[in-house]
Amino acid sequence: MVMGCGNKAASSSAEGSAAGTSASDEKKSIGFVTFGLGGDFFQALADTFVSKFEEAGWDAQYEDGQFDPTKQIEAAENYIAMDVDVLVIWAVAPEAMDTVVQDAMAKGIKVISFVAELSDYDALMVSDDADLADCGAKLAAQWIDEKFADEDDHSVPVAVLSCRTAETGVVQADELIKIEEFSKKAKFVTEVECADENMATGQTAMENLYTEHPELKVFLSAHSGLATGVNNFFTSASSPVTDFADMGIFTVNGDASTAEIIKSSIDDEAPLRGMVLTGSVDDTAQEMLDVCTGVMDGSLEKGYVQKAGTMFVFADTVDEYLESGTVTSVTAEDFE
Amino acid sequence: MNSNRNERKGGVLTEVLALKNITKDYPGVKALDDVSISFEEGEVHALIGENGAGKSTFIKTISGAIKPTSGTIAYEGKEYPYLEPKQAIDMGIAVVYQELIQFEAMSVADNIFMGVESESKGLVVNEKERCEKAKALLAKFDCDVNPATLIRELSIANRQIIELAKAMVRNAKIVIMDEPTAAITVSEQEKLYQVVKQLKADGVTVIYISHRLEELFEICDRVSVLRDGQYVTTVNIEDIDKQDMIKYMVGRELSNAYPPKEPAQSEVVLEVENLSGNGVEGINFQLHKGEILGFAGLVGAGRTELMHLIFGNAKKTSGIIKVKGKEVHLSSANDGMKAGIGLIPEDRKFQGCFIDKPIFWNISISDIDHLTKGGVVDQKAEMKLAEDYKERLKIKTPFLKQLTSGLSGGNQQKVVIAKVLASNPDILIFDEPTRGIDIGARHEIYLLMNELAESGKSILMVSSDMEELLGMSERIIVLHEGHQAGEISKAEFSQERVLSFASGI
Amino acid sequence: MEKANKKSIGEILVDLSLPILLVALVIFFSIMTDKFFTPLNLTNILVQNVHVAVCSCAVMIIMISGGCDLSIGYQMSVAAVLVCKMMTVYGVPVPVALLCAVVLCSLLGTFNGFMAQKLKSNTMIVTLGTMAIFQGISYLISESKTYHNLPKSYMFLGQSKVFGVIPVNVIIMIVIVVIVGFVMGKTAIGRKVYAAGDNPEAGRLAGLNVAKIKVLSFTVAGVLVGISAILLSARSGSADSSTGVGIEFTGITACVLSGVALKGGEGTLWKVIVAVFVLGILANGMQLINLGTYPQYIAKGVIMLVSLYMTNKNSKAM
Amino acid sequence: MEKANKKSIGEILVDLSLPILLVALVIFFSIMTDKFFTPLNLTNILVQNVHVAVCSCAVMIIMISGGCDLSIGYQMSVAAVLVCKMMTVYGVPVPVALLCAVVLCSLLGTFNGFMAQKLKSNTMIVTLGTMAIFQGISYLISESKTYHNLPKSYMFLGQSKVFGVIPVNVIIMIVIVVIVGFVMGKTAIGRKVYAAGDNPEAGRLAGLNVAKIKVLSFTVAGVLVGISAILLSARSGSADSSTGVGIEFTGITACVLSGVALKGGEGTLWKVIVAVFVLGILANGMQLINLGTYPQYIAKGVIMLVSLYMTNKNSKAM
Ligand SMILES: Nc1ncnc2c1ncn2[C@@H]1O[C@H](COP(=O)(O)OP(=O)(O)OP(=O)(O)O)[C@@H](O)[C@H]1O
Ligand SMILES: Nc1ncnc2c1ncn2[C@@H]1O[C@H](COP(=O)(O)OP(=O)(O)OP(=O)(O)O)[C@@H](O)[C@H]1O
Ligand SMILES: [Mg+2]
Ligand SMILES: [Mg+2]
Repeated sequence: MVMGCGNKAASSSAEGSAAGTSASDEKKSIGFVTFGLGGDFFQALADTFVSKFEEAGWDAQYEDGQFDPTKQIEAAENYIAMDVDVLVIWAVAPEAMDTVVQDAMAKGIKVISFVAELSDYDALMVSDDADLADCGAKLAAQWIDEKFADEDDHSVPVAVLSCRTAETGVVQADELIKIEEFSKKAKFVTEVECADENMATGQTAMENLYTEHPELKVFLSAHSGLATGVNNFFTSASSPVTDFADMGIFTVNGDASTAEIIKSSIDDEAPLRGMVLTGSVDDTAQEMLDVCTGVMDGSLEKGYVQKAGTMFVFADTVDEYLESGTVTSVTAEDFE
Repeated sequence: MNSNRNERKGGVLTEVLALKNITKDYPGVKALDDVSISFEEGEVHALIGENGAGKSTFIKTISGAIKPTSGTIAYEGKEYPYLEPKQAIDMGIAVVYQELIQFEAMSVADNIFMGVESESKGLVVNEKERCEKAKALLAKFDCDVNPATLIRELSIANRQIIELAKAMVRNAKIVIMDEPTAAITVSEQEKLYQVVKQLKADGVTVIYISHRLEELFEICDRVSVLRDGQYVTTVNIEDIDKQDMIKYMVGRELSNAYPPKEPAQSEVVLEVENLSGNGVEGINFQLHKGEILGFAGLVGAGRTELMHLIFGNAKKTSGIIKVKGKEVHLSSANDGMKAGIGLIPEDRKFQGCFIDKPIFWNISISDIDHLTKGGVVDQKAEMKLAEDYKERLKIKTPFLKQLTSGLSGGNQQKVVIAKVLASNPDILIFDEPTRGIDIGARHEIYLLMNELAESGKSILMVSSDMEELLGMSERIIVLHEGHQAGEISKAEFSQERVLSFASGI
Repeated sequence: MEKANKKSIGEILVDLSLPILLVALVIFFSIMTDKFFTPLNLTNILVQNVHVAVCSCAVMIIMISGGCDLSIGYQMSVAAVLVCKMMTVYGVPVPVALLCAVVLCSLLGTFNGFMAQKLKSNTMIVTLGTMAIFQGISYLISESKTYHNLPKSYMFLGQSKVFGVIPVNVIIMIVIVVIVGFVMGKTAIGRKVYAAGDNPEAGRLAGLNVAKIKVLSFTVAGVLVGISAILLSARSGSADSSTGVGIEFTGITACVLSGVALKGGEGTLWKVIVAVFVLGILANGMQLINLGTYPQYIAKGVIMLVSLYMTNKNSKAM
Repeated sequence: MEKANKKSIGEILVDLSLPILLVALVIFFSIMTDKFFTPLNLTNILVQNVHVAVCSCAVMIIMISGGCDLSIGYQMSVAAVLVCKMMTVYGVPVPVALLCAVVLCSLLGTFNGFMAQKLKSNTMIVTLGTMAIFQGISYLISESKTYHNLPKSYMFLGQSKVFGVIPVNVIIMIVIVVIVGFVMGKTAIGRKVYAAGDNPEAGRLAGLNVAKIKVLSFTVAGVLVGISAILLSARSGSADSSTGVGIEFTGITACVLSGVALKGGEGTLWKVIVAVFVLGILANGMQLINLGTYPQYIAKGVIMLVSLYMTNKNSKAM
């Protein structure tokens, strides 16, 4: 590879593959560099990943990426040192991983690029950030257009709460603020930039936003923490709004506790009405296992792309999600 | 050891406190070596000895500030291996420490009353009552500092007085004073003597440490002498004279206290014209080559302020400073050093030395640029310099890599002097140079000052020790509340004259 | 000498620099947007900073005693998730849960103070260590979950208003601030905390049990941190492991801006509270005038420097 | 007399406590997993901590001079994104870019030092303010983008190996550590930095230009931070606004664990470097033995407390 380290690369790649073959009789090992932990979804995915692979006879472990590219590189390097067979990376900044990915491949380690697309990979399990936000906007648009069918075009005020301190946040916020393109009725009013993705931040931002724009009906966010904060604002005892029938909050990447709120929104007890996710935790982990097995036994070509499904959790599907952890009844096609 | 004698004499009826076979080891030094001294009720018992003899260590043992390595403390018949500060306080022991260990950011009243049980009984602090009490206490020393002032805004002298007031407030049975007169002037000293006499009349035992031997004759009943951490003797004050005291302390006789000095040359090295700023106003004087010019004044007269102004460490508002005929504009101490001026500050702990650094380090720092080879510190040259000053100033230490904080007060002062001398300035400012220095070492410093003057350096000396000022200076300038009250030439020297100028009469 | 008692105009101005800054910000934002100076928004500003103010009291006490606690944020996090988990998952009654939060935090605080004494170390670095420990504990308890659906009576503390106007949590804050202000400013024990921070050696020689005072300061601060955790989680009606994290920085910033000395022994509560609201108004106002995130950082930094300049104008260089 | 010059066994043990801890960790992890004590992994540990070590040198210099810089992480961030943007977007040649990074950081550092002097304020709080400013600037430059596809010659600094064995960045680190160690330990200017930090007042009266020395310390530290930013971005082959953020905490932790005094005037470089690698080995080893994330936090905190205990065993209580 470009940055190959001369003869060293060749020799170590030989070592690597030797280790790989000898290991193939024994347990195969896999390391997962997560995006970050903290948040039910990330954590559940990491845990399910380990249990799925261990069931299938792998040696599996994950390491917290801490939302930090440097930390992710170090975690990946350590996996290379541990001689894992497969490395799964969900990169915070995919480009930052270039070198370490090349290193890993030079040593014969298979690299699975998860969600964020690395520059090189043996297999890619993609769910495009922008796509996901797109789906979120569509889910919101559908609700708006149904709910406010009788209103004038572009008359329903919508706000976006963003956190632009990471690239994903920027990409997704840019997608969400295009809500008027998806919905005939929606009118984009303002975007609030938050310093982080925490609930408390979302609530504070919403309090301030409300003094300025009490007319807002719909709120979009790419961060479930912020969305939950907005929901907390409206459901609190001191809330200026008590009737949520014509209000909606939509988010990207929530978890089971978010789904609980969505369930209560059916009776208009809360305004948080929907979220979109990249597949269920269980399915995703299963898909990972399939892809990894395929890559190892050579049944999948290098460069294989697995499109991750998008789950839509809202009034119609929330029960399904809460029971099975997945949503199959509604897919992206339904929103085309 | 002659502890029997003590017991025979003091044990008759009223021994209150006895330290028995106290030993205190520090790394490399035996600060106290099997010392036994007993104290009687209502006596004023002086403790004397050279710098580093172990006086402060001894009294710290009594107050619980340190734990002795071995030995016992007998108080009212009970024996203790060591005391905790709280325990000592509860027993009625109050201490004025040599170093001012105070709450810098708190008020005078807080400092005086901190930890006093009767004051903290109620939930709420009665600020007004406290201030009044504090005022009354301070009045005993003729000190009119507002009790609400923060300690860090006070001069060293006033801080010393606050410490004295603090010792008074607890109605202690034993009051220990470690060099209480080192930083205050004659008039406060008189007040202090009165206070000590009053305490004595009330049956309080006073343990008094001082290097000013004269004052002992005025107030003390007995004197115990320490030398090199060992007990030498205890005598009644009537049975001893100053020469004997020195002999006990130093182990030999000292010649004339103030050595003679060649008169100054006519060349003027420093000229100050109408200088104002930093709390002083309209100062005029000339300093000649080889001269020792004294500055007198009461506490707060602004002598220290004037010195800092001349040194460049404070901003002048008007006036001219000329060094060797050329006007200089000093905006920092750095400029002052460059102009050939060196300052030995009065406050050694905060301004004088780097207390947590080794001795050699302190001595070399002001001349560090000249101790290098191509920017790299020449350690041999550095150690040699330090060794030289250790010899010259008789700094008492086992090794030069010792931290300065482990030195006795007087020896720390010597390190500060060495530090300034090392930068080899032409004009030296000595602000309270002998504060806390024993009589032997004092003599060495006087000799050193004369030697410096005779070698062509000029000296400005600020001192609150009247005798020293009269003995060493060739002229004295007296300040009063920031103004120049008068100038006295050697021929007219007398304590009365200085005092009358100083008090503005 | 009585003159020394009266302050010069310069000193008074320096003393009042924070209130002046606060008023300046209020005027500035009122001019910039008519949404700022409205009852609703002013209430918002109050409510948003209740837990910060309570926490800053804790930070101040610790700093005055000569310490510095970097683990406060994760103490809050541990308390918030533990209590909310207890109430929602195990159905523990609200009063018990409240008590638990306070007791737990006071224990964590005591642990910090005690370790600092035992390890003979600077509290800042000790709490950097315990912070990591508390962080781990918080995540172990919460399993990265968010706890919602807290009991109504719990949320009452953070959300309801007396007479429909004055938020309950604001009242709680005021009560706490008054008590802390009184204890630190007027009582003997408060004075001892200042003394222990100012010069521990002098304190020891004056017969104070300095070690005990220092540990106790951490304990009391822990109680306040616990209350702060309750107020915050009750306001949002939920808690996760990010609850409260980073609040110690806001607290330390407010304290230092208001002149609490990092080396201990100095600090005035009302100034700390004003500083909290300077920071709070700044954050609120910047959103209202719709400043982007990035310029917000810069503006905040500049305001901090300006405030330092105003506070220290007359003091000596360090 | 000379005997006192020799250190007692207790003191030597305390002096060596960090190396002992380091060896203990190495032994522990080597027993736990055979993947730990391999050339590849040991190289990893070195390479992963190169930028931390260089940064810790900067932190140490500032702390010895009596300051504390919380903005170092964002200085790195600004430098990294600016330089990478210059190279990738504007095609600026690599040497120019390198120079820019170093000059920029030294300017930012100088700004910090200068502000602290001008505002007569504690450096910690001043840099808390400038940190926010730098943060804003970094995001304004990067617009939250990641810059990659850096020139080969730039990445060479962070990724290539001499003779195929010794990483270039490790060599750079060693050179820097040696230089800094030499300057601080052996030269007059180093001595002055210690003096300025130990007792600024006494330093001033001894004729040192304390203000200049303090500002200069920040400038020099800035140079190191710039180099650190280069090393980090060259290693990852990319930069975004999170590059380097939070590193000051690791640096401060390493410094304080190794006994650099928070009040200034004390510190030994080799101990700081050992402390950096203690933290580095801990992080690496815990992943290798597959310790869960949350137990990792706890373990890190506990190790920090243990190390404090070992370092301060013989010292006086504070
Ligand atoms: N903390 C310490 N560490 C090491 N040595 C110490 C320490 N304190 C005192 N010493 C040593 O103990 C000896 C006695 O010191 P001490 O302060 O008692 O002398 P002193 O009689 O009070 O002198 P002075 O008149 O100068 O105040 C000195 O040699 C000093 O160096
Ligand atoms: N740090 C300070 N802050 C405020 N006032 C001060 C400070 N230092 C000194 N002063 C005041 O300045 C005046 C003169 O100072 P100082 O007492 O040091 O003069 P001095 O003649 O050198 O007396 P001495 O050396 O005997 O203490 C006094 O009124 C004192 O209270
Ligand atoms: Mg002494
Ligand atoms: Mg003076």
